Amino acid sequence: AEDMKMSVTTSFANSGLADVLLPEIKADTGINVQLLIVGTGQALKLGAAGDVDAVLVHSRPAEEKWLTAGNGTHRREIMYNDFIFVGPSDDPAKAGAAEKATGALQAIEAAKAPFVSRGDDSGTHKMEKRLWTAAGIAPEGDWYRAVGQGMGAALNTASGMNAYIMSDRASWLKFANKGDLKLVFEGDPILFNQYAYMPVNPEKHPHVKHDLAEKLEAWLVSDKAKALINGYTLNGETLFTFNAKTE
Amino acid sequence: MSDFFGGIAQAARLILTLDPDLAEITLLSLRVSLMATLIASLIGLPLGAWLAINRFPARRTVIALLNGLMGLPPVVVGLFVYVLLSRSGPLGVLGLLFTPTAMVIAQVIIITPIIASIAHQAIRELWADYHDLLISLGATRRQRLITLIVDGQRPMLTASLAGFGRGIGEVGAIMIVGGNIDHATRVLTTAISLETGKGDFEMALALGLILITLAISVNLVLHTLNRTERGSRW
Amino acid sequence: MSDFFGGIAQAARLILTLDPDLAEITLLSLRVSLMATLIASLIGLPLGAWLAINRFPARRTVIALLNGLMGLPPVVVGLFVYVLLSRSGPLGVLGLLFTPTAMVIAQVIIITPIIASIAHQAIRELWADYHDLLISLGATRRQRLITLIVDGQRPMLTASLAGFGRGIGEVGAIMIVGGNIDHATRVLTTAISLETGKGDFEMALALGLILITLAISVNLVLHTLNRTERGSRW
Amino acid sequence: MVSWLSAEGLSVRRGGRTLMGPVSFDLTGDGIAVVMGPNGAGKTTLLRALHGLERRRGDVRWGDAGLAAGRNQAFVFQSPVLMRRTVLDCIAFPLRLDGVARAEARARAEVQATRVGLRVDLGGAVEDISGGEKQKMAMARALIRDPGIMFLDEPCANLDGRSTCEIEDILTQIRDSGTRIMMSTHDIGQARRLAGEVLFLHQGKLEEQGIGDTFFDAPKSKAATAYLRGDILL
Amino acid sequence: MVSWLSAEGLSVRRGGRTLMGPVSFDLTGDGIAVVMGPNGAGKTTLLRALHGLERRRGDVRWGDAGLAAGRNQAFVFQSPVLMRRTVLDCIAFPLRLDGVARAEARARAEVQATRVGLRVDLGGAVEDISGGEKQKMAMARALIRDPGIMFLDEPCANLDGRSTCEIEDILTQIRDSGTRIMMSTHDIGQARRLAGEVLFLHQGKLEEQGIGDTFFDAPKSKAATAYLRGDILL
Ligand SMILES: Nc1ncnc2c1ncn2[C@@H]1O[C@H](COP(=O)(O)OP(=O)(O)OP(=O)(O)O)[C@@H](O)[C@H]1O
Ligand SMILES: Nc1ncnc2c1ncn2[C@@H]1O[C@H](COP(=O)(O)OP(=O)(O)OP(=O)(O)O)[C@@H](O)[C@H]1O
Ligand SMILES: [Mg+2]
Ligand SMILES: [Mg+2]
Repeated sequence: AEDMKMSVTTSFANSGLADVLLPEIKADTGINVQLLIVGTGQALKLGAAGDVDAVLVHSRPAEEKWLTAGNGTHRREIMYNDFIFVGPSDDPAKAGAAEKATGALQAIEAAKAPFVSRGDDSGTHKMEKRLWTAAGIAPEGDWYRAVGQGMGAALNTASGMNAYIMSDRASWLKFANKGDLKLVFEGDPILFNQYAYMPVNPEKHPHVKHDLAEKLEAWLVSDKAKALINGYTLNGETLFTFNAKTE
Repeated sequence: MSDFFGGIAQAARLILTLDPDLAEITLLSLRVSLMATLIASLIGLPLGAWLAINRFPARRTVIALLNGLMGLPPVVVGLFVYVLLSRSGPLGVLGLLFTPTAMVIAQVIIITPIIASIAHQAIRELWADYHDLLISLGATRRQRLITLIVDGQRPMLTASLAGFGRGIGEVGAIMIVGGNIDHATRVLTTAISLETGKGDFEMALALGLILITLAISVNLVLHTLNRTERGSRW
Repeated sequence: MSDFFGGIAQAARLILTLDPDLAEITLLSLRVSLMATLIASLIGLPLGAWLAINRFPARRTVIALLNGLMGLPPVVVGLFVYVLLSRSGPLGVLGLLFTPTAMVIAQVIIITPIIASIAHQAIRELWADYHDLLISLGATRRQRLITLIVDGQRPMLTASLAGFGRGIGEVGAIMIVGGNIDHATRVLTTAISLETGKGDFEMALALGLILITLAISVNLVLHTLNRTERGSRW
Repeated sequence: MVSWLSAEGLSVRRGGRTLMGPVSFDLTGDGIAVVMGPNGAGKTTLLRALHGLERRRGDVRWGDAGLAAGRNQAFVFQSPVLMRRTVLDCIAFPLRLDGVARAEARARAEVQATRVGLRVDLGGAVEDISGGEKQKMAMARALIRDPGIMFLDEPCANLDGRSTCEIEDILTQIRDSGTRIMMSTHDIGQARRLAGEVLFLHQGKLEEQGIGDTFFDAPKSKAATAYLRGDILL
Repeated sequence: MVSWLSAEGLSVRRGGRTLMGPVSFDLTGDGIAVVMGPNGAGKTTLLRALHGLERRRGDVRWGDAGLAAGRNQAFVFQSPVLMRRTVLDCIAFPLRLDGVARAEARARAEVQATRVGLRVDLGGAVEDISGGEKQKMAMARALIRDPGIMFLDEPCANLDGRSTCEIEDILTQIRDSGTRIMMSTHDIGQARRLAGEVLFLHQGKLEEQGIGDTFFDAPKSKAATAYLRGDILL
């Protein structure tokens, strides 16, 4: 088997989907995909430096900037999942009653209920910031805790503080240290979270295994991948929705 | 390499502009680690000295244990303290999780074995020299301990400084129990982690340089203060 | 607390079932840290001894520097090594990034100052005892160094073990340069981080217990091997 | 006459070897008891065993219960134990253990330094004085508590003639005021001048016990006869 | 007669204080040069300065260039330097520095041990022998290289009469076969027996330089006269 390296965000790895896909990829293509599980910024950085062969992240503006800089060949959307709001089981801010995601945030802000922000410029954090802006709020104050950690660690912190937090659904479902937290809000289409696959540019880094990256891409958009991704569930819930366009 | 040189420039810029955020996290770093070093020294120095002068059956095992504990992975210590302090944990009512106090507790656990172990090594030598005299003079156990600690000031200082070094550079534990909360529990090392995750290696390296400079300065200051007092050997 | 007891049970289960993944990462942990300790000892022990016996103007500064470097934050070391080994870095062509070799390099940087500093402290005492004799006998600089290292075996061992402890419990640096790749560069500490991120504290604590047990065992074995040789003081 | 010190089957073993003994004796006179014997005969071991510094077998009985108390005994070691302190603080140390305030202890230490003829910078490090001066320091340190019994192990070995006389004067003087003295020496002239009773050791055994002049003029054992002549001994 | 050793304005200062000197002398005879003087007079300092162990001022000239070489000189310290080795390995150590194979070095060390009358377990730790035996060990170690010049600082202070004789025999013997000897002693009888030339020091100054018997029978300086009488000195 040939090795190739792909940097991915923690939310993808923590979901458990990788454990399902990687053995299949190896069986079908002979590629042994080695995952580097890091923050979004670091994932892109590794790609830009030529230390990985492809990246799989979820932060469109950052991805486009990265492509413009000539770091990758192209961007291929693979699948999406969605973000949810998690909070204390008694939902003191009544965020669960909101219609829209922005409404939930407004409720939290109004109640000055503790809210944990990833605060690390990751895809998730950028999405959260967009939502605050959309809700017309510049969050600050004692209740708003920017922790600067990965998804799992931030969930641990929220669990410890019994605070609200925005998470991707997969990380939440896989998360074992829920404590008194529960899912309080979900379903607003604005919360959709697109994952995209980008091979590193072989013109910039001639040593990258571009052929393997292309082979992997072909597999990722295949029907087999579609079946596996759409069929992956946790506690009966579907986590990811395949949406690659097959040209 | 450009990240590296960029880091140096960045560090200079941050320091020269007296960046207030930087000042805040630097001070917290110092506060937490100095406090932890103080507490750990109060436990570890006497413990190391005690181990050096007392003979008991399990002595060798205890010392190996202590040395082994030097390898305590910070993350595990962090988890352990988290489990203790979390609201569902036995000490949850104190509400210490995600406070500097929790970070101090975690660091104390990490650096006490280091301080004790180095102190033990040094005091063993001193005890070999002083043994006959102290026994002959009928010094009580307490007096033996105190005498060795007082006369072993220099190696004790080294032990404490090693602990401080370990503490101030530590991130795994304080990340978990402190939470790296902006303006509350963010210190230099957790900030470095954050910048690394963001892919801003320049900033991370800059903070790292500042941290190292800080650690070296504390060492220089303490060594200078300590040496001016006495002669060449002690 | 249930996490804690669950961790103990989990650790027992993993060990008793000889979990193959566990065996793999445990062996890699040992391999990387032992190799790093070996290399760091080969550098740090002579360096510490050398600093103890040579007088030169910047000596105090160098020692403070060394002590300060004990506080090198692992993440910063990791970044530094990353920047060196990255494809776009000066040593990129070697293709060492995300390999155990890279992890060894990072650990060597982290633990060499620790080993050198502890060795320095111990050798200083020995040198005070041996100084007159060695000078009188016309021992060359090299011979002085060797004599002190040979006769200072025990404290040297402690120094190396302190380095090993630091290495095996370290995570920040090897996470960055090793990448925590399953079946390639995953070791105990990075696995612990991973499980912590998943919120699976039981598994994280279980791995932590295994790690600590390992560190203590290495200490016990080495101390036992070393003490059987000689008398009470050395 | 009642014996003030009696030993019965007293012996010291280390690592399976008998270093000294078994010896039995009664000391009854109120003169100075001098332990004599060639190098390696066991003089130091006997004195240390009586003082309680060696794990011993057999019985030791003190005529006066007060003498048995550790702090009522003083020991001047064959090679002076140097603390990492100033000369004055070394001498004052026993008083400090007794809780005497620093200023008073130092004042009394100065008195003792003058008494033994120690004319050095008392505020300097004790390591930095000459060999004979170190012996005087140890003497002053032993005298400072006004002990009920003093053990002296070759106390004048490195002293000049004049200092030796001074120390001998002090010894006879404190003997006259009731302090028990037990000492070893290789200086036969000194032994003759001071000895009330003599214990002559050879190869760990008590070859002869005698009374001062009688012993020196007409030793009974062959070994003692040869020793006093400075003759062959095996 | 050409001098084999001459000093011109030789002095040793430490921390602003003059410990010894300035002294000037020529040694011309081929007998043993004995340094005498009360405690603290500077005997040890003078010997060490000539051997090159103290930072000195002034001139020292060796008549024979070969004598100047460090490895052609041997020094027996006032208090023996103990290495953390066995008695045999301590004695063999100078040869090991010269690159002699271990087995041969040990064999030759055994010869020297016998020569100085050291009858102990040579495979035991050197710390575990008696005071006099340590002095003999140091003597054997100094003899093993067959030095061109030997410095001895009160080499018989802790020896019994018979051992003292043996050492004196060795010294006269090696003197006769051409080895230069310079020694200090407080034993006036010994000085009389051995001295070819005498340097009498008092308070760091050379009070008198004389020839053996002439000096002892009719010292010229007041200080030496008083010293030889065992009299008051200040
Ligand atoms: N710690 C020890 N371990 C083993 N043997 C020892 C130890 N100390 C002394 N010995 C041995 O015990 C014997 C008696 O030693 P001791 O020191 O009592 O002699 P001593 O009569 O004081 O001789 P000296 O006149 O040389 O001081 C010697 O043969 C010595 O080698
Ligand atoms: N390292 C030192 N630092 C400062 N002063 C010292 C040092 N060593 C010795 N001295 C002082 O220098 C003087 C000479 O010391 P030295 O050891 O030469 O005397 P000595 O003639 O050998 O005496 P002794 O007969 O007691 O051995 C003494 O007053 C002593 O206190
Ligand atoms: Mg003795
Ligand atoms: Mg001297």
